[in-house]
Amino acid sequence: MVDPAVPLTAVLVAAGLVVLTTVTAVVDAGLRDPAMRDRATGRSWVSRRAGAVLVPVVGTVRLLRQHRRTTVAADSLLWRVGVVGLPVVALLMAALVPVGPGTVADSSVGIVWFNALDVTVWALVWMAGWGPNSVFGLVGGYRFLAQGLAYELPLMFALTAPAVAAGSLRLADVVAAQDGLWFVVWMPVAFVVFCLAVAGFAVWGPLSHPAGVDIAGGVFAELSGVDRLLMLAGRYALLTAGAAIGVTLFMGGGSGPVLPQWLWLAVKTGLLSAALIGLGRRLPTLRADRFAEIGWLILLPATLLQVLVVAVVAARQGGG
Amino acid sequence: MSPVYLWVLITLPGVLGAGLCLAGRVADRVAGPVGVTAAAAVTALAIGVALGRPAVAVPFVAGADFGLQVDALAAVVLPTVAVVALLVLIFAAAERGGDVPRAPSRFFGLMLLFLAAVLITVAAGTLPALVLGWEVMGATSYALIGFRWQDVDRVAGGATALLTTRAADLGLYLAAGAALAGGSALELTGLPGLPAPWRDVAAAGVLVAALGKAAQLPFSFWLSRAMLGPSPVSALLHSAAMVAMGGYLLLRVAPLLAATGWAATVAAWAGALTALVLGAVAVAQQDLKQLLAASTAAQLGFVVLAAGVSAPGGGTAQLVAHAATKALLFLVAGAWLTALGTKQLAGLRGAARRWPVVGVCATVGLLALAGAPPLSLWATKDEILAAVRDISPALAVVTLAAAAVSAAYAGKVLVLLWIRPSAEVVREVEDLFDTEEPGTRRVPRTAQTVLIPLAVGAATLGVLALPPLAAELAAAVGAAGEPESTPVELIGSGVLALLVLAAVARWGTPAPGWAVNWLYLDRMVTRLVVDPILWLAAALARFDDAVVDRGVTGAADGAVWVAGQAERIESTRIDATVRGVAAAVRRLARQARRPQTGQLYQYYLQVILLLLGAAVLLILVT
Amino acid sequence: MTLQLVLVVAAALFSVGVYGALSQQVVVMVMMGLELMLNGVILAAVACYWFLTPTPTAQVVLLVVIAAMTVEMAMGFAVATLLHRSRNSDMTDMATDLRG
Amino acid sequence: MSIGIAGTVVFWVLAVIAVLAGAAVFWVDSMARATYALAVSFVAVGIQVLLLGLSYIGVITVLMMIMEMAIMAVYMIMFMGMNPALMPMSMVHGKRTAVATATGLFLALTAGILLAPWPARSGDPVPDPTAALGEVLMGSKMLVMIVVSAVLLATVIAALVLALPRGRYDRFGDDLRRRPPTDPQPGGVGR
Repeated sequence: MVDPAVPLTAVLVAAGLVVLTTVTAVVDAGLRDPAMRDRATGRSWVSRRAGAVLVPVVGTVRLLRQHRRTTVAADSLLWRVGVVGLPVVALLMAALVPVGPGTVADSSVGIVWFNALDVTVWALVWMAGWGPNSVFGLVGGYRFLAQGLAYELPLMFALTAPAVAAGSLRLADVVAAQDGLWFVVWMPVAFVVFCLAVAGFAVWGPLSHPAGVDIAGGVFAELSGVDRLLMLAGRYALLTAGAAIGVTLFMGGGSGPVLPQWLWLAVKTGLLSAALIGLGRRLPTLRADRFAEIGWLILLPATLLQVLVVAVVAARQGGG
Repeated sequence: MSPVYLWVLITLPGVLGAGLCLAGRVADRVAGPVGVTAAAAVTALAIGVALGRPAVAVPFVAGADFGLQVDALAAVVLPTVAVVALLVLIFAAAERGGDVPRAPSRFFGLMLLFLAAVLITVAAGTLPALVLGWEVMGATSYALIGFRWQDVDRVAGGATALLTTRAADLGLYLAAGAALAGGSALELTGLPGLPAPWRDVAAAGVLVAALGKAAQLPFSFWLSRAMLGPSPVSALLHSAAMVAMGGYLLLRVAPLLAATGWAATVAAWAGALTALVLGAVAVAQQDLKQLLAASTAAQLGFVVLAAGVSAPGGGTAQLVAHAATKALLFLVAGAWLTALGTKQLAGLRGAARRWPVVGVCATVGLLALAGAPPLSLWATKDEILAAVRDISPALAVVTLAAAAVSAAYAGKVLVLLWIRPSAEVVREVEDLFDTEEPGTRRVPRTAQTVLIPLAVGAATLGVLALPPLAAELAAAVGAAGEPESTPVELIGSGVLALLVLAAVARWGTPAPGWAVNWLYLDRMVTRLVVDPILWLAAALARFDDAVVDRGVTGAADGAVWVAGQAERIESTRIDATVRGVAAAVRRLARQARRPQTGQLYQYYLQVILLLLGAAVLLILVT
Repeated sequence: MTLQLVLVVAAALFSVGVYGALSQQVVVMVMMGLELMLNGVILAAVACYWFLTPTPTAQVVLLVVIAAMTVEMAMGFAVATLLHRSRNSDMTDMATDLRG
Repeated sequence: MSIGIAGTVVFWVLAVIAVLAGAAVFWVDSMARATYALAVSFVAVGIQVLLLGLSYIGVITVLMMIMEMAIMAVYMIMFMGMNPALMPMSMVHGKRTAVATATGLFLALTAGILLAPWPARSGDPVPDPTAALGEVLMGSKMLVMIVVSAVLLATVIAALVLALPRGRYDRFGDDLRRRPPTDPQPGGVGR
């Protein structure tokens, strides 16, 4: 799958992008971790800033040093797969994104690949919840599946819209098709649904019910040490990778004046990630059962209409 | 003159009449005004079309139009019918006792329908139109005669009238069939031009139909029974309309009768004999309406005679004058009946003195009937007599005798009406009051007023048969050069009438049994026609029971027997076969149930084995 | 790598699926056996596409197979849910209403 | 057209994984593991499909099967109510027959595969099979898609009818006029 012709720089850019934003996000998370907060609240401004900068380092080190918590009759195999799987899936998503010099994994059905990867998250999150043989974890896993059923179908149609407009499932073609007008302009519904779905598979913001505080963190409840670090990193990585795909699908990818393509991509991805993170922090969490009805009764018809509009426009333009 | 008026003339009374009949009791209150208004409109229209003489025709049945035309004859008769109908309806509307107020809506509805039928008959130019009018006329006359349907004998009277005239009407169908067979377009004027046998058949048919309608011998008896109807009905039906239509038809087809050679003679003799014999019958009657009925048949005998001797001018004049006269007399009889409750002559003794207007009018009518100069029937009868005189002396003698007889019965009534009764007689008379129905003891002013124009007509319509009008009328109806009566003849017949009147006043009249009972015609018909037909029907019924019914029953029995045989075969052989098949199927089904274990994996196993077997089979085959 | 070898792999998958469908008592496990059989069918169909007739029609066949799997899963889950609700059991041995 | 040596190696490794994971489905004791073993088998076959040039079908297979197995796991746990990895699971009947049938079937199929006179390959794959599939579906094979869509709709309805414990009369009352409906779990739109 990996095209050997793609320059190493592309791989590096993609991976670097993900790692960079992931670290940023972990810093952000660390700042809000109650355990860490004390260190960031020094009396002087300097000590506060210094503490803030040190927080992620301290937090990462702390998690790396931590012993794994063990539970009775845990299904370790599935648990490990779920935990490790998330960052891996995020990296695979990032590999699909056309960065400046080329694409790491340039597939003719890139959009479908993205979809398959996001479905893989279902299995992984559920495994992470199931593995420790813990009630809260399993409840979180179930919530994720219920939520997934609600956002997945709207997401599929939201993905269909750019594909129809571009007349191709290849992400690079989608970027090329946005020459002049970003799809976000005339596919706002699809874009919003896409962002919601990104929040969904990253267990983030309004769709963080599977990791809700009412069930002590849900799928994160029994995680500790390096597992927790990986899972948290994977979560943010998914958010970032999702943002990168979103930029590719709806916001013109790397196109932009003056600056090189990869830099534009990074800037846009950073902005979208920041927007997702910031909004996610400010929006209340939706219960999974409520979101199920919203997904089926509002989002699905809305995206269908969006696809209809896009299809009519594309057909009038001569089949894209 | 637009033909539209002709259509309006016949449809207006027809539609209004049907509407009144259908509305029933609801329309009772307005029925009288509606009827009178309609009749007035019809009168105006009739006068209009009589002057304008339009003719219309629309396709009706294959090969024949529904044709209406107003020729000279119709132009005279149409207004007559309309005027008489108008006056009769006014009289009926004014009546407070008697039959009409029981169901005014039905009465006026039927009267208007009848009037429409008569108008069609009069104006008919083709046989289909004639038949249509003729039939509706017959049907409505039945309903009108049996107006008080609660009384069985009145309905029976209506039935007698209907059946008798219907039987005679068949002649009209015969005539139509003959005309068709003869290749005519069924126009009345085309009938004399038919080829020989068909022309004779047509003439015979028309003759029978007309004689039946006109109550000529031997059909006269139905008129007696028809007197059971309400008096206004009699006044219209037996003066200007239905009975007169028989005579009118013969006047219409006088050329046809003449063309055959024999039919005219038959008609002449039938008319003359009827005039004589029914006149004698009238003389013997003790009931005013019965007397008038017999006299109607007798007077129409003159019309028929006129048709037979090709004197349509005199016939038409007689028809019109008689219409006025007889309508007047029937209304007078009706007025007395309603007021005094009797129509027995004995009960009417001195009746003319009670209501002078009625009495004077009745006198004028009776004198006209008697043929006293200078009243109308004196002139018309003489004109016919003049025509007869040239053809056959024997016929002339009979006719003259008939004229004398008419003076006799008129005189008989006249004398009774004006008699100044003694006290004893008054008691007798008053005992007879209210024997037929409760009398009101009064004649409405409107009813009295209506009588006056009729009396004037009865007195003066004779001008139609006197110079100079007589020649013009004769020319108009197609008999120019018809012989006219000489002054001597006129004076002679007038003197004869006056002599007879005087004799009657002096010596009275005989009343032989054969005449009282209308020649036993009723009984004869019962014996000769009704009884044989009933016997034949009974015989046919027996035949039906004995032969046809037994055949059907036998066939049914045979079918049951065959079915029994089939059932035996079915229960032994077929049933056994069916049972055998069912048992075999059951065994197979039991076998088929064995693989159905309900265990899913066993089903899968079966499927796999089956598919493997199929694959092997496929490989082996290919 | 030949058609025959790939088809043998497909046959192996199919046979394992048959074993599962025949031996398992639990409805959902039976369904897994059926899925595995269809997995073999997919592999065989792709092999035929690649080695025999590389036409789009073969892809249509694959789509139909995938649709059949979907239908099978949906109806299987529905029946299993109904069975579980009404009998409190998910064993095929207890659902023998079709016994002749 | 060939997939190269590396591709061949990958293909056979995937083949082994697919068969072993398939066997593991009925071997492991845990419901969850059995389910995901099946998922692995499917993913392996999906990637094989990908290797054989049908990228769209392959990805779709992977997508569908992971999704399906994630749901199936839920049903497994729901119905079996089993603690993971604790209980040795052997809920089988007629194992001997099943093994015999499966083995016999495998042998028969193998014999058929090896003995059949397979024809030679006709033609080469088109450069873009995904687009070709789209063309065919919107053209000559449209009837197939129409039928499949009708069947899928019927499946949706039938499955809901079978599985739903409560109908509209339970929700909206006998006269269907109760507003809002009574639901054990209130939804998210306006309620």
